[in-house]
Amino acid sequence: MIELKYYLLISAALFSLGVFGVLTRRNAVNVLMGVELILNSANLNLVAFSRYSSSGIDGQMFAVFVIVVAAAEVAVALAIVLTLYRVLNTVNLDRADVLKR
Amino acid sequence: MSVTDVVFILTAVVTVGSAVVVVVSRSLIYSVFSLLFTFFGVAVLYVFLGADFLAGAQVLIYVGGILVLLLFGVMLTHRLYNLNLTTERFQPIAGTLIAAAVFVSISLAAFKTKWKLVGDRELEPTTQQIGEAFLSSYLLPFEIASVLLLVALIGAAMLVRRRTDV
Amino acid sequence: MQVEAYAGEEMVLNMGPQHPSTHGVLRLELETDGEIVRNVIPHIGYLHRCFEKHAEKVDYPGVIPFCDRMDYIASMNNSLGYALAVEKLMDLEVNERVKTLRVLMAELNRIASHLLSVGTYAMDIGSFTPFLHCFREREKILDLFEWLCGARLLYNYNWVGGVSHDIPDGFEAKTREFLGQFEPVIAELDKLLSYNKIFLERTANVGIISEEQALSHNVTGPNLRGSGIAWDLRREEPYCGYDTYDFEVPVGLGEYGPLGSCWDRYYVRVREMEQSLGLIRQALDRLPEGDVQEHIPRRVRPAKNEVYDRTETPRGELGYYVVSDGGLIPFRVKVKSPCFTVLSLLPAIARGGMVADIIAIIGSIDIVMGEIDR
Amino acid sequence: MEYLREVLTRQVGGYDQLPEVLQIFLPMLLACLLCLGLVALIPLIAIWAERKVSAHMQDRLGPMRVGGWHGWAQTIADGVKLLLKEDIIPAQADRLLFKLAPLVVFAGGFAAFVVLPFGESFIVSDLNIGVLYIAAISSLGVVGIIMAGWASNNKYALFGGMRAAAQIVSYEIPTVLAILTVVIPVGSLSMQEIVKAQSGSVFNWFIFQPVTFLAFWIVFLGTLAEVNRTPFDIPEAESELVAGYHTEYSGMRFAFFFLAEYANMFLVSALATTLFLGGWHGPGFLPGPVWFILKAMALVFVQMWLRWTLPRLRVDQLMHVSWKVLLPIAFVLVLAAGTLALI
Amino acid sequence: MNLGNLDSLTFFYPELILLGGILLVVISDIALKGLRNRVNPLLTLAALLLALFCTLQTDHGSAMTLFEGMLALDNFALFFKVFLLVAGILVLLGSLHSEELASVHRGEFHALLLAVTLGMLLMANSAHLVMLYLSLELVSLTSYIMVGYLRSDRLSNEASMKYILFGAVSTGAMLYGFSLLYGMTGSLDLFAIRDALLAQEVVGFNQVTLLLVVVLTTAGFGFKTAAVPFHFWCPDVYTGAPTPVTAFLSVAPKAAGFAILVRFFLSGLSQPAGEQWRFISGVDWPLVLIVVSVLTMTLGNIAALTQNNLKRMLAYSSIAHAGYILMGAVLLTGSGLKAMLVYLFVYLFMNLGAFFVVTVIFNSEKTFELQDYNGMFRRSPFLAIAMSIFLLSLIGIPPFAGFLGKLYIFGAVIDQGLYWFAVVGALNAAVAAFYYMRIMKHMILENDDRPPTPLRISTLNRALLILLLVPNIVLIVFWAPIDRWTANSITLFGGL
Amino acid sequence: MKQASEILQTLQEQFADKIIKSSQECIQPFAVVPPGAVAEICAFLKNDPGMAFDTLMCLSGVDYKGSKKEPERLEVVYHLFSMRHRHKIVLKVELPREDPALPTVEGVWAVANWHEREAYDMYGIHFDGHSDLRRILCPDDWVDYPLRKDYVQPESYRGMPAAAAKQFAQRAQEGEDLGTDPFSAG
Amino acid sequence: MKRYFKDIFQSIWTVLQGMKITGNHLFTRSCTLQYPSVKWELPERSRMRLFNKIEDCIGCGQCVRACPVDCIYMTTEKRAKQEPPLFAADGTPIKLRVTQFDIDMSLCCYCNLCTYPCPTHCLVMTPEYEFAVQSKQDFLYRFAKEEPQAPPKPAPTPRPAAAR
Repeated sequence: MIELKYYLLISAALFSLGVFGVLTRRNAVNVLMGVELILNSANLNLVAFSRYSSSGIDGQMFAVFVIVVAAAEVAVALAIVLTLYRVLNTVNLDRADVLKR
Repeated sequence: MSVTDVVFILTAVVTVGSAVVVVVSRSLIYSVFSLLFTFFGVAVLYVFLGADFLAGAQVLIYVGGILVLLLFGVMLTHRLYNLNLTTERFQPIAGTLIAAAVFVSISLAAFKTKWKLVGDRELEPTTQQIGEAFLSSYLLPFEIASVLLLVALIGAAMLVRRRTDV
Repeated sequence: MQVEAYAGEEMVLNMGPQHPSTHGVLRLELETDGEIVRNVIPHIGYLHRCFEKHAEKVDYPGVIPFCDRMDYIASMNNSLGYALAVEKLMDLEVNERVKTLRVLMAELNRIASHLLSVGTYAMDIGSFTPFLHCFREREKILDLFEWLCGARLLYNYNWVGGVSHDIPDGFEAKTREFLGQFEPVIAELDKLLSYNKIFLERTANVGIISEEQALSHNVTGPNLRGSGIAWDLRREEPYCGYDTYDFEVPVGLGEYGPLGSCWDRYYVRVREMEQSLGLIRQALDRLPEGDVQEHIPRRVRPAKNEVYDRTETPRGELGYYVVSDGGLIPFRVKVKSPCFTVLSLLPAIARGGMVADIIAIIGSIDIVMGEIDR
Repeated sequence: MEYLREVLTRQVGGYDQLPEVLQIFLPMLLACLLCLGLVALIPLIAIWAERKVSAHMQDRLGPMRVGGWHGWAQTIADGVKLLLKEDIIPAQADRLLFKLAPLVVFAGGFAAFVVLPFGESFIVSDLNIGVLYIAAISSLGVVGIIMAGWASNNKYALFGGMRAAAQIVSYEIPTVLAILTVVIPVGSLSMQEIVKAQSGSVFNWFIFQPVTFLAFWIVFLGTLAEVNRTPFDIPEAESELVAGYHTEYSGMRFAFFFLAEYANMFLVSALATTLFLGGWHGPGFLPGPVWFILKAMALVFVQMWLRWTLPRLRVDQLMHVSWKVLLPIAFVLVLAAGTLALI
Repeated sequence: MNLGNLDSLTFFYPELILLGGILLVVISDIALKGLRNRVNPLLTLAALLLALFCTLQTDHGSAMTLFEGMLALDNFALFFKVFLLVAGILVLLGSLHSEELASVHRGEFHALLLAVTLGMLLMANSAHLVMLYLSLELVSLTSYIMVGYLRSDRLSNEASMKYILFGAVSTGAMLYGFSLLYGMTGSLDLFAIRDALLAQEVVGFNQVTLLLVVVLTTAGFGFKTAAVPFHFWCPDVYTGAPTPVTAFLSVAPKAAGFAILVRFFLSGLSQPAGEQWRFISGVDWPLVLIVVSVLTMTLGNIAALTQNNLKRMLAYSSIAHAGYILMGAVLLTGSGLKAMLVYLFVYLFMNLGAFFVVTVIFNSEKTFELQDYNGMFRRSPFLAIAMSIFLLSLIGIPPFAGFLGKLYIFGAVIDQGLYWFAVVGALNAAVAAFYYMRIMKHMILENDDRPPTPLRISTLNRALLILLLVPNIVLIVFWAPIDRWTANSITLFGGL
Repeated sequence: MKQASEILQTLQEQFADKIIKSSQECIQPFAVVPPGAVAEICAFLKNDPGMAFDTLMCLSGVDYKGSKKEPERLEVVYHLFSMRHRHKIVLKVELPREDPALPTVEGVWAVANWHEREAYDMYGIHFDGHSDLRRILCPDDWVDYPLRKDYVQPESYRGMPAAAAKQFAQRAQEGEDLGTDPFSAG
Repeated sequence: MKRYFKDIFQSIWTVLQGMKITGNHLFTRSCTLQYPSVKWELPERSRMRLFNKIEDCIGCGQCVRACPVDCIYMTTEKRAKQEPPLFAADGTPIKLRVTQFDIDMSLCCYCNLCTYPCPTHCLVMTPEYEFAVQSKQDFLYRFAKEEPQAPPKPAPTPRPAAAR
């Protein structure tokens, strides 16, 4: 029987890696990958807690919704990235700088 | 150390290791493909946690949907036939420090916090429970999620359409 | 059109010279935007064998084997055009049997050529079985030719002033037998391919050649008739006594989409096979007696003159411009190839379509690179 | 797997004296080997059948020499040839991904065999999310295909890979929806449960019930598209894209793609058999697994039949079929199935 | 009272109407090719009005939860529902004659507007972490699309991309916070969470973890309310988005964000004790929020000082206003909450008004630059005066409604004895006055050489401006109903 | 349908000074026009409703070097046909062998584009105003114009032998031991 | 809407029709010829491999002139008066000794033009079609029986143009 804290450790690692990705990457798609890592870590937490900390399956339900929302979010994000790419020909966040005057 | 432990450790190493590749690799394509292993690793962890339906959904949606979308994003926003899909890095030191701080605080929390723990439960298939929950206590979220998907569909379709008229 | 939705990354795609569906060694430089083709630049010349230079080096009969090799799918028709041009240059009249045999062979060859065109077109669109069914039939025609003159593909049959062989015994019956069993094959092809919904969807809406484009680009043959213009040299400028035969000129009707689409061109070919069947029957029925070689001159030496003569090959009007200097070898032979002119139209009709449409268009205009590059 | 373990315990003396690790792993290993054997064997037969079917539909004979009777060993000979062939990796290719891609594609097809119910007890693992598992694991193939297309550094391959991915992703939706029409009345995602729900007379098979009859065709077409068969074979349309995503592959790696393609053909047929054709049920004179394989092979034959009859669609038409034809019908069917279930 | 799924539907009419509206708009956009440009706005307006009507009709009596505890229906939620629907209607009307949106097809815009309103209504009464997350995502996702609505416009795209990336990260962080909270309490229901936290003494390391939860969740709510330090996106997005969308974002999702913040922290992390709330021992989350509030208003105001682009300036100013509003929320008193509601209510009219003037001027001038507003008074006195009134109101100068908001807020703060907090707020208001006055100076005092050509304003826009002006002027006189309404509205389910 | 003589007559009337020569004796009557006027005349022939030459059947170059009966020159021959009236005419333009140039008729008949490219490729005739005058059959960097009578085949092209290798028979004649007598052997 | 269903119906119907046809062909006789166990039966006029019966060749060179691709090479020398008279099979006297008669089959275009002018019909095309060899130079068929004496300097290649 694996203890709860090991799952939390993995999740913490994923979360901080996600944060690292978000902070250090300048490519929109890459940032999205970081976000996916964060969402996965949260999901892992939810499922782990659902197993160890609650009697129901609330955590799993939450995770299902998170997965669905993540899919929708990525779809919209990529649509925006594509549109931006058409206008700018880059997805590098630093080059999307008209707004920074 | 039992067989389960070994498998668990392996999964954990693969999951975290590929996640490291995701955020460290300079090649976008490698990032995306190693994300595949992260997603799979998480799905296996779900299986460990007895969430079989969720594991299926994770693979189905993350690998079959999100990963493919990301791949499309990578390929459509670069010169398609250019192998050097690299990405510039930005403030690696600050990023490392912040991420390390986050990791330390959360893992401390993970180890030191007194989580609410209920007694050990028998692993049982959750598919049916999830289905029932969808139609009872989680009916409203279920419906709202569908509205959300509808909006995302409308929005994404609108954004990628090229012409201004329909 | 919703085709715009398939736009994506812009890139240059090099299709050919070695590519399964460019019908020989054609190279297309496609500027694509995702699945959409923004521009097509054809590069030809990969099969250039200096036909015209060769023709200035050998005597008049010696040009005929080279003519055969231009459009190797329809050799009978190619050499026929040259023979007729030189006969015109020499003011030579052949006898009726030769004329009838020439019509017979030209029409058999037309069927063989159209079978290949239709079959490979099916394969381009992704259907393999009709291709082999067509080839099965084509082989039967080639058997006949081999029986007739000993060669299956490059016949050297039409000579200046006559033909190389008279038909062997039993040829007539065998041909009739072929005609009888071939007719249902066309009906089967229609069911299997022509009216198949997927095939219609793929072809009936793409590669539209308008009437003006067709005329300005001198598009001829089935491609022209696919655009709804009933123009056939066999009827308009009869040679070999075609005016004495009874046949129709099928044209595209635009039944399943705009007029002049790939499907129309394809279907004109199918209908032309039926017409050729009728022509062959009539030719067999009349077949007058005579010596097929009686008018062959010992030495082909036309007087100084020049002629531009054109015939209707399966691919359209094949023109020979022969200039004679009064010597034994032609001074200049220039070939106006029907595929050459129609290929020059490709960029105009392919622009804005999808990559798959390029394949459909190339297949439908039925080019033979040997004739374009000469 | 439980069955296998039982058999081992019963038949092999001293099996229960083995260490626990081995007791768990041996049946796993054995099951894996069996699966691998199936994955290797079925494509061999299917490839030979495809050659023969296509040949006879085109009034040909097909391979006749190798092995004697109707060239039955031709595929084996070809396989040997492919294995011995030089393994070429294009100079500009991404070597790691280029090598990984065939394995990923193959693994996707192979892993799905685990839940196929060949017979009442002939199933490696009767997961209670069996159907979901198949849908999920088959998406692995998409990733592999894109990987192959991209790693080849060839425009045609990339084009093919992208097309394949778009196609598989969009056809997965109506397919999964249509599968739901079976899952709703059965009330389980387990493959065995679904088969058991069709026991009894032949008319208990889902194909003989109105809603699921239509659903069967949607599943059939959708899976046909997912395994890239004509008329949905645009990712490897040889007249457009040479060979699609495996243009640059040769030798053993190509063999992997080839095996995976035919294994997938069988897989989707087996899935349809399980869902609609009563799985291993059948008149008693033949054992269950035989019935199962026969039915699946019959569906494979229909796939071949279609391939050698039809031209292929264009990309936009392909999407049209999925989004505007199959999807609405699938939605209606799911609604109908739900209503029926409520009644 | 907890209602099941079917029983809840009776109290769910506004949301159902909006849902029906979305579907109708989508269908009419596909089906009515010729008429759709006329029908869609009417359909949208009808849906919003009908929803507003139903909301007003809803029973104000006992608070209850709907849908098996997913939603909490109380007066607090009802206030926000009314508020958000009014905002929706005003923005819809304001968008009709906007030149920015004239170039694009607007079928989806109306559907998205309805969807975002629906999401916000749900945000206002979510009482379950899943609903909290879903409604927040519904609003976010829709706003991302709305911000990027001008597809061919580079600014709009950039803004949208920044918005979605920041949004995704912050909601991800919030989600992680939620998951930790779930681990500590074993429940996703806000009230159950509170009970669980009360049941177990939050001691030892659990305090740190709870602080972590507060910080992470504040990221999510702070993102919606554009509070420092989660405000990065705000100026860029407000500048890039189409102006009607900016106006909408600066008011409605912000208000909904406050609603969700108040509900999460008050219902979930503190305990009602008479007039005063008591936060659950362990972590001093009000202090966190006070710091956030001070930072927010100071940073917003200081940054606004140097801006020359009016949209950007208003963006920073709206950050500052978020700080004022937050002042009320963190006091843990009824009067603080009430002050916050009053402030929000007047903020709706003054901020929308200011943005609307910008929209109208952009329609003919195609510019957001401050210099180009020179001589506006001579060209259209009406506009200049209206703008001045909105700006004065935003500063909080007495005869206008903004004063009322500031009065309540500072009153509530001083009541609690947080004098330094009030002083910071007042100082900020003084700074704000400076840049608001600058706009007025440009419009009224400065002239350029060009001959003053009169600005054309469409009748609809003029009427709407007057409609927005009226509350700004009269509220100060008729403050009693507002007072009563807000006083009534501070009752949260499971508290006070 | 007009006889060639009528067409030549009309041309003579329209472009009196620009028709250098016309001949009706040969099989296909032709008119020789100066290089400068060819585009103009072609445009007239296409657009005049009585003429309506809507197709350019063929455009050929001819090199008359080495002819026993003709003076040395390059010739461009236009074979025109009217689909509407079903009559035809031949136009000829005589050009010097050095630096031949004449205006393009691409704007009149689109098909002339490729025909002219071929004439350029084979004879080096420059068509002024042509939109895309590149070599068409030969590679872009081919030297010299192959169909000129004095063309000498280059030894190699880009390092590849271009001239045919020595024939086996010649090598055999020189004493090399090649070839078989397959019939006597078998 | 009507069109939508009509399209679906048409697709299904035409697909079924096609399947019926291919299904029928499954049971028709195949037209495959099992080469090489079954050989292709060639008609007598088949133009495959060239053969020269050198005994009958009078060395007139007509075939050399007729060949458009110059694949026949012939050198002759006058037979001395004192040599015994030779006659071809049809009685034509042979006055020239053919010292070299080479046909380069790798160049031959099978046009059959060389066989027509042959006065003694000694040059014929045979229906023999399996004549693959290992090396291209083996396609040089040398028909002259006597070894040609290597001339002191290479003789000029006979070309048709030069012949006239």
